[in-house]
Amino acid sequence: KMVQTGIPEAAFDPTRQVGPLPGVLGTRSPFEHPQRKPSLTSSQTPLQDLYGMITPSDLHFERHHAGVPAIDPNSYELMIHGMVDKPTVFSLADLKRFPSVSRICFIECSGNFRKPDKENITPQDICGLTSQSEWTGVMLSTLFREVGIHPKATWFLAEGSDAAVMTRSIPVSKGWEDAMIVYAQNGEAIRPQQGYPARLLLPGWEGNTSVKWIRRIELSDGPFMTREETSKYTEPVKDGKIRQFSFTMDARSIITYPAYPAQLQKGWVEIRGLAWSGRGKVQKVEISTDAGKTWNAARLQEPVLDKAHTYFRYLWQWNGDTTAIMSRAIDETGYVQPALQELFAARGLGTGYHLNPVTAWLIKRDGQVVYSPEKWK
Amino acid sequence: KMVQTGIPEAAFDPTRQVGPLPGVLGTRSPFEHPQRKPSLTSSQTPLQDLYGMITPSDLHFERHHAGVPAIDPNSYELMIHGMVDKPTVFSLADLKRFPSVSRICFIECSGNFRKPDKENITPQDICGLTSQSEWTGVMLSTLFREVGIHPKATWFLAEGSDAAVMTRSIPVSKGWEDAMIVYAQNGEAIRPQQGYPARLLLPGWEGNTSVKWIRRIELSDGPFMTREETSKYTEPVKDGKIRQFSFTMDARSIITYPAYPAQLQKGWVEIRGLAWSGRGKVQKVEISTDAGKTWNAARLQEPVLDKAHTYFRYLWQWNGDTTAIMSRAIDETGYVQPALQELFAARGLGTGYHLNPVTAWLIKRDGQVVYSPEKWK
Amino acid sequence: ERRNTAMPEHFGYGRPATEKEIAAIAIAIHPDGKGLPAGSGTVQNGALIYAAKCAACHGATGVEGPYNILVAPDTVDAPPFDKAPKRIKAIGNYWPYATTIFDYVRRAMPFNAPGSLSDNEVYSVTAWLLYANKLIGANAVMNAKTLPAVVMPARKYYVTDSRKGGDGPYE
Amino acid sequence: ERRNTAMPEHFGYGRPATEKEIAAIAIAIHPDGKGLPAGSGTVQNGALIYAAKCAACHGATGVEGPYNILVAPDTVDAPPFDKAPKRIKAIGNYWPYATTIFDYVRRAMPFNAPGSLSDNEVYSVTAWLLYANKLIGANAVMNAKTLPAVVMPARKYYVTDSRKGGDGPYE
Ligand code: HEC
Ligand code: HEC
Ligand SMILES: [Ca+2]
Ligand SMILES: [Ca+2]
Ligand SMILES: [Ca+2]
Ligand SMILES: [Ca+2]
Ligand SMILES: [Ca+2]
Ligand SMILES: [Ca+2]
Ligand SMILES: [Co+2]
Ligand SMILES: [Co+2]
Repeated sequence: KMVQTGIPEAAFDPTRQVGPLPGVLGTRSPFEHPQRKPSLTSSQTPLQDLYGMITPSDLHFERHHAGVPAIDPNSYELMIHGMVDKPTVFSLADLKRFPSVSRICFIECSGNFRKPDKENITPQDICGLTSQSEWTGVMLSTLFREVGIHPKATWFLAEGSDAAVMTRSIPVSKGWEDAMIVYAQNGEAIRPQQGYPARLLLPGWEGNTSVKWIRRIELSDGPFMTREETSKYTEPVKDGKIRQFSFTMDARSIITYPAYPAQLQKGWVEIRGLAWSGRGKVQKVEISTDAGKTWNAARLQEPVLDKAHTYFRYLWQWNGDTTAIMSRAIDETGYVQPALQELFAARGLGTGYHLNPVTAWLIKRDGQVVYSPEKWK
Repeated sequence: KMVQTGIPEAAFDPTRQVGPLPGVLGTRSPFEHPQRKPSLTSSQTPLQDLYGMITPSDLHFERHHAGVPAIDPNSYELMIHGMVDKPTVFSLADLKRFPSVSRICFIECSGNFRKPDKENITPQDICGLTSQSEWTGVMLSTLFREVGIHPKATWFLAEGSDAAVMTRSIPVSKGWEDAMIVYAQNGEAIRPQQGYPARLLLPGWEGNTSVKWIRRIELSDGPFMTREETSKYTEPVKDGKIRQFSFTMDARSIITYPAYPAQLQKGWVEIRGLAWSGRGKVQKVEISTDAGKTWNAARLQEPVLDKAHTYFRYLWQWNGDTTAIMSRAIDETGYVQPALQELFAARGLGTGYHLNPVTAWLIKRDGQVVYSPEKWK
Repeated sequence: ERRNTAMPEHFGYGRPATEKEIAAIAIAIHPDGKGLPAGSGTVQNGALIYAAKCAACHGATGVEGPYNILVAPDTVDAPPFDKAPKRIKAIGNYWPYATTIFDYVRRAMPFNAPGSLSDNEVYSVTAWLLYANKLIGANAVMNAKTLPAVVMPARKYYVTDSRKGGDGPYE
Repeated sequence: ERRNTAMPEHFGYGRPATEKEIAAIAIAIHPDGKGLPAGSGTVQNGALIYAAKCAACHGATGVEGPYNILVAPDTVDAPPFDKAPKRIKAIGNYWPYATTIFDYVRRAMPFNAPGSLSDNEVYSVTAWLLYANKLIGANAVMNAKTLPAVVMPARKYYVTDSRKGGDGPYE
């Protein structure tokens, strides 16, 4: 079989030498090294190195609780039981026989905000636990109809087959709305790191709820109060309260160019970045190039899709003076992406999830672009 | 650096063993082996193994005339000269500074039809020289404005930096319409096999015109009559004529499931496939499940995009009788995808390019699905 | 002209799940204790199990780490979490249901040998954790009846998400 | 509220292309011969070059392969291509412009050493190909004047694509 030989990093005249012939799999150029930044429990997408709205599958962010399980697709099963008419077990082949749907949407970890503690911090560091794919699978509503859901069933438990056997309780209404069981990512089988051979996909909701490697759905008349929705993925809010079942990811945006570590030249600059909302479509993205004094609308790359990363662009001329640039997203509900202070003012200081603050970048006189903390407010 | 270890094809209980932790790059499951089918000059995309409308970048089809050149992005240049005000040389960095645009569209080789000579032939074999990506780059019109095009310039030559130094003549009108110089594919740098670090992209036009590894654009007042637009990529048509500059890819579709080598069970079947047109949006896809006697509209996966692979689905019940199923695309101009006989009737037998015939699949009594030649007409 | 055939209510894909199969896999515990298995556990046994199988990662008394801190008794004078971002959150002062300890430990701990504890061992180590968090006495016995009866101090603080989007004040 | 700044006519990116640079790279030949370099070539020299550098892949007389057949003289009684799918297409009966031979061979052949022939060598091997395809005599000399003057039999058959899409008859 003809394997695509590595393209040599040659310094010769390419018009004088026949290159490698067609092969079974393409390769990246040896001059390109996009990588995620891994820790023990997660890895961040290199947002500042990407283009457009699709995340290459092998750069999709990870957030696991016990690593990536190795699952044989031929023995994989999904059981749906509990308050149903017919408790049923589906094979992967069964799932693929059902009417299928493809949709492009983002997944974002609820904890996708690392409060910067220094200037030299990239969009990947601040906001890298979000990625976007074209997902293909079967609507959960199709499976709900297949097994018959009891009218009194109001929640379902979703359980993964990793070594954490991770469980989340989900309102049945989301199941009927746009929840899916997906088995394909950007045109091919879903990747092991994103849930192979099948995962739950809850568009617009915190990533943890889109249970990877899903093996079981139990219909019930109440939430199970699992560890991931009590000890974790809850937020202390004002007056000592603790907010639970905060599923939806609020509208957010971040400028990915120019951002650290970019180096600017005076003159024209196209400010670029991504905006998204778990509550539907991005309606508008506004850019400030004067440290938040004035804001102007950016251009959104069509098609603007529901609950999806939307690429924005804003043409600007940098005159060489130091300034701060930033973006804020406004979604179809009219919600405006807040400053970090506004979130702390509304919720107190204890909240660690669902932080979607405006990110500002300081452009120094020498054209260096660094993170700009919110002191300008 | 934590490299994602291969996921073992273990047959153990994944809930009892912590898997590999997050890494710098994701991997395919070891159970998944999608591959292109390479020859000396091209390789075909495994259409029957894909889902949705995006082609994984390393499965994008190839058609090269002298292999894949190894180009250093730091020394890459694009020269635009000839009938222009300011002959100019752009670096890759220069190209990336211009206002950028992302769009999803297909590329299809003009010779993307292999007349089946046997039953056991896959969509990949018949039609695999077409793929779709989200491309990002700069509009050619932006570069045209930058260098200033003479009013009398009506064509431009596009030249690649591979060892064939391949050249095509393109009408300037296409340059002003939707032509692009693209440097990114599905979110990351374009792949070497698709033109790294930059290629011409002529949406909807035969792939050969979207010159890969583009190094030069020469504005002129007539076509250069290069080898690729005289000896090749021309078609004998009726009355001894030879058709030249046949750029646009007419509307086409193909059922990718069920297709060879699928095995059907009686009962419900979702017929699936791809449809596209170089003349704009797919307006409708019709399916016949009775060997072409009657036709019914399939459902198109939204959003339906301009000059893009559009996924279609049609729910059907197979009763076990042998029959032939097929699809035909109708685009926004009202053009209906023809049968092979209709193309030969219109053009004679000598034409080898621009063959976009309806493809039929025979379903045998035992559920085996094979290619069905047009004898049913 | 006929759109493709309308979706049927049932496709007939998949196979019935057997009772046996469901019982083997459906081990999630409800907050009211429904699903808790037979068996029981004591604080003393729990201390032994904890020392042998958990302390290496959570510390001798459940606070030394290196991994998650498990012990943080609720104290009357502790500042509310929204005013004390540094305040440790653990079982005693943050978990709203005692049954969650059983459910989580049985399925996920020890981290390097998930699912290896017997039900009695889980009841015992759960008992010890509740005791270490000053929620039950040293002689308490945890079982399907007594565990759900333990009232966790933080439960009263939990409220369901009220964010609605829109241009109102931030929540 | 102001959309982002309108696009300027010029951004000032890129650098001017020098005359020298353009001359070195812009080697494409126009069908009227514009761009053909100085120099010339004879059928005899072309035969030697062909034998030495091309025959291995295109066959001793340009028809034996294994790669593309280069020789197919146009014959009066040959059926039109639209009625003879098997009929070989090559320089003599299908190429519309002689200049294309020079342009293509200079940039792409020999396949394993593209761009290695001198202009005179390209003129010579072009002369031999034209002779082998019965389009010029054995003593003809090909240069910037004579090459474009060679009238290729197939040129008269070329028409520009007239397909328009729409629901009319197929073309
Ligand atoms: C090899 C290391 C290791 C061992 C041994 C171990 N744990 Fe853990 N434990 C962890 C890690 C890591 C986490 C965090 C998991 C996560 O967040 O996904 C954790 C989390 C927990 C939690 C949840 C804490 C919280 O804040 O949500 C509990 C409770 C727990 N462990 C109890 C135990 C018990 C009981 C044992 C022994 C039976 C045990 N652990 C043994 C590593 C270990
Ligand atoms: C190592 C093999 C090899 C050698 C040596 C070689 N060729 Fe080729 N030639 C090819 C291949 C392969 C093609 C087809 C290239 C393509 O289609 O992209 C080709 C194509 C051609 C064509 C175009 C034919 C057509 O139908 O469009 C011409 C003309 C040609 N060669 C002339 C020559 C000449 C003159 C020489 C010597 C100076 C030569 N070749 C040496 C392999 C070779
Ligand atoms: Ca998550
Ligand atoms: Ca092509
Ligand atoms: Ca079945
Ligand atoms: Ca507001
Ligand atoms: Ca410059
Ligand atoms: Ca018609
Ligand atoms: Co939440
Ligand atoms: Co054509």
